[in-house]
Amino acid sequence: MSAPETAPRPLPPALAGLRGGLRTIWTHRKARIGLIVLGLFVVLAVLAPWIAPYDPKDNSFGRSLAGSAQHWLGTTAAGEDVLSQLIHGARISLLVGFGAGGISTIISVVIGLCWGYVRGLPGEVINFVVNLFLVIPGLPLMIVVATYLSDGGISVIIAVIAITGWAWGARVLRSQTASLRGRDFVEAARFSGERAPRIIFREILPNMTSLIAGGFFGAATAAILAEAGLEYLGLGDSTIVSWGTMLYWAQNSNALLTGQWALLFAPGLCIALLATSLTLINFGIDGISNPRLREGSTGR
Amino acid sequence: MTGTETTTGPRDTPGGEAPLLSVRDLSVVYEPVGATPTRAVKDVSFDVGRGEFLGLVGESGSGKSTLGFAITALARPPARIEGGRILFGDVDIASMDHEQLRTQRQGGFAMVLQAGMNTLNPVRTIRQHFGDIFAAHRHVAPARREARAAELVRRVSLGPEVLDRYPFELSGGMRQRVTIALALSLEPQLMVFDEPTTALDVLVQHAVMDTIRALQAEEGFTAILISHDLGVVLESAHRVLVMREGRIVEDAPSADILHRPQHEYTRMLLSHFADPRAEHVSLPGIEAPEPAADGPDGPDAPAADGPDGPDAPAADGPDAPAADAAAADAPAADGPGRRRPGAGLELRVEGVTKSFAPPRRRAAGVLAVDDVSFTLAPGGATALVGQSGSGKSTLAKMITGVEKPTAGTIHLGSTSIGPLRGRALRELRRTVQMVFQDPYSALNPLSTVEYTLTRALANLTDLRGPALRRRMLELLETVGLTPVEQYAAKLPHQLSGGQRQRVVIARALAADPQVIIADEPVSMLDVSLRAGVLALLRDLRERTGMSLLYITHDLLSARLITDDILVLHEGRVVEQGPTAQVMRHPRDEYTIRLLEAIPDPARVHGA
Amino acid sequence: SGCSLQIRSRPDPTIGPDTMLVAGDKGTPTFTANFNPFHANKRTAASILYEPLIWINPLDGELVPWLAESWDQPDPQRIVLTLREGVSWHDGTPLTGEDVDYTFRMLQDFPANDVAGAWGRIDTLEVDGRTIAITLKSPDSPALPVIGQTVIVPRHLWEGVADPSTWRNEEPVGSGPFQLGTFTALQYTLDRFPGHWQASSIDIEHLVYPAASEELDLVTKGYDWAYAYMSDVENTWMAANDANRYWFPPGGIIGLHPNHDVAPFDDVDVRRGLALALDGRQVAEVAAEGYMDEASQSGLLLPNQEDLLDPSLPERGIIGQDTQAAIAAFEKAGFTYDGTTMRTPEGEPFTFAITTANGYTDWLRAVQEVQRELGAIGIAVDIDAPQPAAYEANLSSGDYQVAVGSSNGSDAFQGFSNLMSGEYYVPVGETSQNNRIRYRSAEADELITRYRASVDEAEQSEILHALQRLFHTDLPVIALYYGGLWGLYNQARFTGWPTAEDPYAPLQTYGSSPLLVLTRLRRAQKEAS
Amino acid sequence: MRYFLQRGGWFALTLWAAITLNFLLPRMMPGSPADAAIAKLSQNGPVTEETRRAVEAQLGVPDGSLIQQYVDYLRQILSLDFGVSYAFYPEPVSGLVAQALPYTLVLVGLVTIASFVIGTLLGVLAAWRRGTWMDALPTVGGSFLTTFPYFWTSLLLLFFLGYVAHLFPTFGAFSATTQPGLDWGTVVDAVYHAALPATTMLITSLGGWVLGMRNAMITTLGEDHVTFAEANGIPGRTVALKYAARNAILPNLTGFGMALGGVVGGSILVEQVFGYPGIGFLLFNAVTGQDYPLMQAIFLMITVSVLVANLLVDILYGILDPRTRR
Ligand SMILES: Nc1ncnc2c1ncn2[C@@H]1O[C@H](COP(=O)(O)OP(=O)(O)OP(=O)(O)O)[C@@H](O)[C@H]1O
Ligand SMILES: Nc1ncnc2c1ncn2[C@@H]1O[C@H](COP(=O)(O)OP(=O)(O)OP(=O)(O)O)[C@@H](O)[C@H]1O
Ligand SMILES: [Mg+2]
Ligand SMILES: [Mg+2]
Repeated sequence: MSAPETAPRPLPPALAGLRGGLRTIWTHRKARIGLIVLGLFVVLAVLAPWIAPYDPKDNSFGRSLAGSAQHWLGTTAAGEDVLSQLIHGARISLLVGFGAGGISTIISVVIGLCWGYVRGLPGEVINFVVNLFLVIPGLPLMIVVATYLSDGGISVIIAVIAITGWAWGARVLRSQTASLRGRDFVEAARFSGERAPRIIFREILPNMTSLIAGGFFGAATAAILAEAGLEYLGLGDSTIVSWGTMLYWAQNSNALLTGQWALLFAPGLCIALLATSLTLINFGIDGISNPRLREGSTGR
Repeated sequence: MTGTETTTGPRDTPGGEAPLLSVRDLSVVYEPVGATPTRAVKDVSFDVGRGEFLGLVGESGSGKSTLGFAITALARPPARIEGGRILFGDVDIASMDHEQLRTQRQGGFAMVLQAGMNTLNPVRTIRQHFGDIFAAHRHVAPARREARAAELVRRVSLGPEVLDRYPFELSGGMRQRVTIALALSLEPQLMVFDEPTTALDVLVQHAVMDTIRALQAEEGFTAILISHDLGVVLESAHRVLVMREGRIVEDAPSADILHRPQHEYTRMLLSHFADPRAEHVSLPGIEAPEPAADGPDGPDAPAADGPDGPDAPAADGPDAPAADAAAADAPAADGPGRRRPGAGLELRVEGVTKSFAPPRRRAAGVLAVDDVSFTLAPGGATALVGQSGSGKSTLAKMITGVEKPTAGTIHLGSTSIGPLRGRALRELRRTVQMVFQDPYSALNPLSTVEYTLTRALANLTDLRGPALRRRMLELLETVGLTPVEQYAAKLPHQLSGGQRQRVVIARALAADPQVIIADEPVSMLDVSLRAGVLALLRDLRERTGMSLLYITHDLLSARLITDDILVLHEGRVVEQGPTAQVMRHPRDEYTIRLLEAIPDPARVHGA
Repeated sequence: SGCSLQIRSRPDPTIGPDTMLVAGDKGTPTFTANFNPFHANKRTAASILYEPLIWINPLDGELVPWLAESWDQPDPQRIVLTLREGVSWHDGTPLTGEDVDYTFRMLQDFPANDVAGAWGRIDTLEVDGRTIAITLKSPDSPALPVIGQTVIVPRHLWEGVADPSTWRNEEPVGSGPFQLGTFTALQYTLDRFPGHWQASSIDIEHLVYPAASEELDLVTKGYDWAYAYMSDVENTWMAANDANRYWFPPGGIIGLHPNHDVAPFDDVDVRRGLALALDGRQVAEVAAEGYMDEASQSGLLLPNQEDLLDPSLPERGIIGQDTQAAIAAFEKAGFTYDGTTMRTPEGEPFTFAITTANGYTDWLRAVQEVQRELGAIGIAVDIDAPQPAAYEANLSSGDYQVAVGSSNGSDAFQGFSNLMSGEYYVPVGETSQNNRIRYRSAEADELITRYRASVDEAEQSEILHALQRLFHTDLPVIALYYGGLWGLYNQARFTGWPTAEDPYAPLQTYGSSPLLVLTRLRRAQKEAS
Repeated sequence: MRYFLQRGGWFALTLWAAITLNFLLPRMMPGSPADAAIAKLSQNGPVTEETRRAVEAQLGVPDGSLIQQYVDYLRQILSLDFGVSYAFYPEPVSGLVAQALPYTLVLVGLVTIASFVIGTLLGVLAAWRRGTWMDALPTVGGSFLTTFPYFWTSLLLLFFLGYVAHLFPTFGAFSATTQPGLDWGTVVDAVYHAALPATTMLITSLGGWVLGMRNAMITTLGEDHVTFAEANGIPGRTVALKYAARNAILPNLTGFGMALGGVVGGSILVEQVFGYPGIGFLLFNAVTGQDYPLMQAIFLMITVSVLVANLLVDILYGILDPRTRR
């Protein structure tokens, strides 16, 4: 379509909605804190090679040193700089959080929306598959899949977490889709000759942005925690530098016994902070999808 | 500013005693987090005397409910009472603490909420609802509670067996009655009814209003009836407050409102009343075809003529003049190859029946449509009327191929619609289109008008590129949304209800359909917007020659734009014939009841 | 470190001076009563409840007479053992040749119990009184330690058992210096067996085995004896108690195991290039925090097996890092090095994957160091770390390029043979537990056959020297550093522990080691009690 | 009737699929049970071919085609005989599970229920007193604690309260010298040992329930029937509990069902850190030891209990929500 441009066009609605959404999140006090913390972590991750004082894998320093001017948080049992590892670890956690969170969100969106839209046997089949994934125990399944795919590095962890983590989201999205499906504009789109995929993804999907965003941040939080758990159990890729592997190595080298405090304390705290920031953002998103949840008091 | 002036200063009430409720300079503001505050009620003052029946009318969003909540001390954040006083008897309700407020609910003021369907706790039986209230106030001795509850439901014309039911086991009308009975159990001095009948069916609405009127007369409580339907209010209330944009613009006895309306807004509201049974029926901007019109085709019906009396408010600018604009622009909108009247296909419905599987185990199946036959001639307009659940929408769905008939056939020209699937069904959309009931939900809130129309055009026509966009703008012009460029870029929430419905109609027109099915296209719109949309529909039919199946429970609008009518009752056609004739001389008892149920202020206050 | 929270051990004051707290059995996390000494999942203490014919020192393979008081190998195909007199079972029944006979018959009938594979070598076995005469299937002098390590079980109690390979033997009756005391799911105890043939040299009354788990526990509970790799042992174990000591002798060689069926690792110049490019000392430093030494390419555990070492090997067989020589070796193999990238003869950058097992942290550290050092001469190494089971499966079936592995133990010949003998060769895809590197060398096979046929110590020693030279020049595996035997002990209550100066046994808490150690330990405060 | 048949049919199908998945999943893992056993043995030195053969013979490592194994497996399930564990050979799987299950049921089960009850009550309170500290504390505090990695919280508690302050035992479910029985001393001992793991699980799971209930409750509080109840002067407590909470709890029941069903799976990380002899620990060992029979039995137990818990919650839902009753 080459329409003659007459007036400056307003933002496409999806973008405008996003901007509006961001503004709403920002006005939410808790969510704002969350955004700021997340932003800090992102900056840390992106600029890690420049911010970090050393290469995180450089093991040429003394072993298990206490904090000092050279090594603020000391060194690991292998002689690596803890601070540098911590800074670089943000990359993995963010990657896993956004990667696995993103993938599982995409899966749950595709499946949840189709599930909510179709009726009859296909719906029952999807219901069955989703139930299966809900019923199969999560962490054990993750462990089995992780052992099965154990030599693929971080991408495998992302895949494992995504595969095991989408079902709940799909279920939530389904009920929302089913209710949107009953709205007239969906029927109207059908009367406009739209086909099912376009109705699902162009008409219904944008109306669930906040729900999906909420699901995404929830999934990202879960993914970050799951990655740390897997790494800690030694079922991940211990060659990478992530907060999870830091804890794994810390535990492995008796950081508590040697007084390598930072080594055990800092990565856990970082995980908690990052996850908290995502949860705080979700407070704001909850407010978008359910205006009643916006801050305020009930007057009681 | 006649209205506001008349309400300043205390006013003598019918009984001559001190007013029961006195509202002074009340302002209420909504302050939602992260959004701009809305002042919903602005400097409102009025008094209500003991035993008075006061009406409160105004269009949607004018602040009626907000006012109702404020005076019953139920305003909750984000609402905030910004200023003014509410005196109940001698007490300022702002000075009451939580517990005082709670205890005075008994024998004080009660409120029956809008959307009465949802005001009952879904997991408690009606008996438990009564029990909770009795336990909260202890104004009925435990031994008498059972009998009192039974008596109360009897007062609202229900049997004692409802006490053991859960809300979902009751129909909407029954629930609304239960709500009223619960409010009554508080033995209040003041009862605020917030649109007690809006969500209900015409016949039920009629019955519930009768109950309220009778109760008020018997119990003598003071009543405030909130409604957007001036007819309903005028039928019941002694005095009427007219509200507009948060202010009270007129405050006068009902008879005065009816006969000597002061404010132009009141006049506008009144102008949208007409009796469908009359010989000549017209509303601002639209006039019913003459009853003598010879045949269903009626292309010779007079076009909308002359200025339309009191105009629609300025807020909905493009709506009101739309009919004229469309009429004036008719030749321009007529592109090449546009069909002329009579060139289309005939829709034949023959012995169609639809039954649904029982919704729950052990329940009986539903016979939604039962052996319905009729013919919609090319260019004709037929109304399908009947109360809620009579099968109107189901019939529409079968005609559009969304549902398949259990028995019988539907033909459009020579095509049988029943067996169509997938691709063929999409093809059908080029000839049969639908205008949806609720313009607020029929448009995707995230799609611009341009997108909505463009998609329909791209899917249903062969137009592409600039031609497509041209046609899109043309459609907007056809439905009177000018300047077209400006409207094309808007999102639904930037449009009024009437404008939205025009977009919905434009979308239905995209494929140049030969049959348009309009399922209650104006029932969700304020009166002020209805006439415009109706005029547009009629006008379009006349210009393009498409046929119109108009589904409604509103007989007046059926009278205005259709030639023929079918009255549906429990899935069966009980009466059928030319619209004007059926309305003026109904034969079936059900049709008569439908006509009776139409609120008619004149009946009470004398014409 | 300036940490105020130094964890100190808190010995349980109720444990008497005659009682030893051993962190010897992990429990996962609780104990199941399984004292069948032939089971892989037996309780650790099963190895001291029952005794072998011959005690083998895991440090250097030295054979010590145990239930067999002496033995003889009249020719390479025959072994004659003489059973000790005066040995009795915990229930008082004397231990006789019949028990030995029963044990071997049982192993023959239930191969699942024949963990060492004795019947893979024995042709016939005759017991006559105290004499056990064994004929081997072929000339096989190294079969002695394999057969000799068999533990003997009492016939009178085992005979009635339907299937000794699935029997859990919950109330064990053995011949060892200790017998089972109490047993709970979280802890069991052993009591001194007064009727033991060495009872006079056993000074400890009770052994307590709690289901310990983590290093934190080891350090805090005040164990007398533990076996664990303890990171930063000086600041943890040693700092927790003034009497805590450690001794980490070598117990095996950790090296790179190239798959000889995969090019270019079939090329000795490539293997030499890899060996020369690596700094074993640095790898040991990184992998074992400097507690272990760089391994000798002789294939021997040094200094344990110093007396077996071929004196002609330069630097005691240690191949130091020599980057120039490494590059030269690669170039000899047709590789090219342009200062940044090592290219194969085909011109491709030389990259390969090293397989290690997930969770073996020291190996992982070692590989990471190897990766760094090879990276310095333009060789890119990928790390492949499947779970241990998958690692084992990959190695057995030859599904790897280069792996980290442990080889060469206390028995020097067995080490060479298991690794290099062509008789174990199977092609990639078939599985074998021996010679997983798929090494084939006529010279090695010839030396191994000759050794088996020899009962002459001097000849055996000469053959071992030749094997060491072959190991050194042909580099079937590239030795990196020694795997340690991580002994931790406390000398406050018991003395006489093995040390580097008196390396009579390693400090393993599992296997037969404790049999010897427990007979040497003395109470420190005998008088006081 | 049709409804029940349909429901039962899907239930059976899901169960069958889960059972089949339980069969396939372990077998998809690379390496065999023997490999896992050898990996464990080889930590004590190189393992020879002879040893491998003995180990394989001992474990009776599955042979026969996959189909044959599958048939055997189904037969085993029908006869509720799960065979002998590989990792704990020759312990029967049923014995191992029976030994571990009580600990997990008591620890994880009680904590899950307590967490749901406390969390839900706090959520009700938070929503009812919205905007006050009674809202902020449980909501923000709860969700902050929820974001802590489980095992990390466990480690910190273990270290400070266990090792540094010596307030709590650091390992296991009872004292080493206790012979587990049903006397008072054992119970006290067990509670003492369960205190730290329980605390960890409680504080890390509470937030979820608080938040879920609070949000549902706030939504319900905005509904008309609550406003109407207030308009009728029904006291706050009744409105909060019988009107708002009663309805708001319904959506949370599904989550509770899942959690309850997951109880038998134990809590791998927590049990691992505290050396708690429950199913989670057992499962972890089963997985790392490629113990097919044990894994299958535990997985089966988990799937069945999740399914059954969901069924129970459906029934409960029916009792609490009259709308679903007919
Ligand atoms: N919770 C709220 N938050 C913000 N604004 C609100 C809220 N409730 C109502 N408003 C706004 O207050 C104004 C008055 O609303 P109110 O519900 O009183 O109208 P009404 O006259 O009852 O309309 P209707 O006939 O549709 O019920 C409207 O503009 C509406 O948008
Ligand atoms: N999909 C369906 N399944 C079962 N019953 C249905 C279904 N759709 C409609 N019905 C039933 O068929 C009857 C007719 O419904 P229909 O929607 O056609 O009524 P209507 O005249 O359009 O009412 P309204 O004025 O409320 O829109 C009703 O009793 C309704 O409950
Ligand atoms: Mg209202
Ligand atoms: Mg309808």
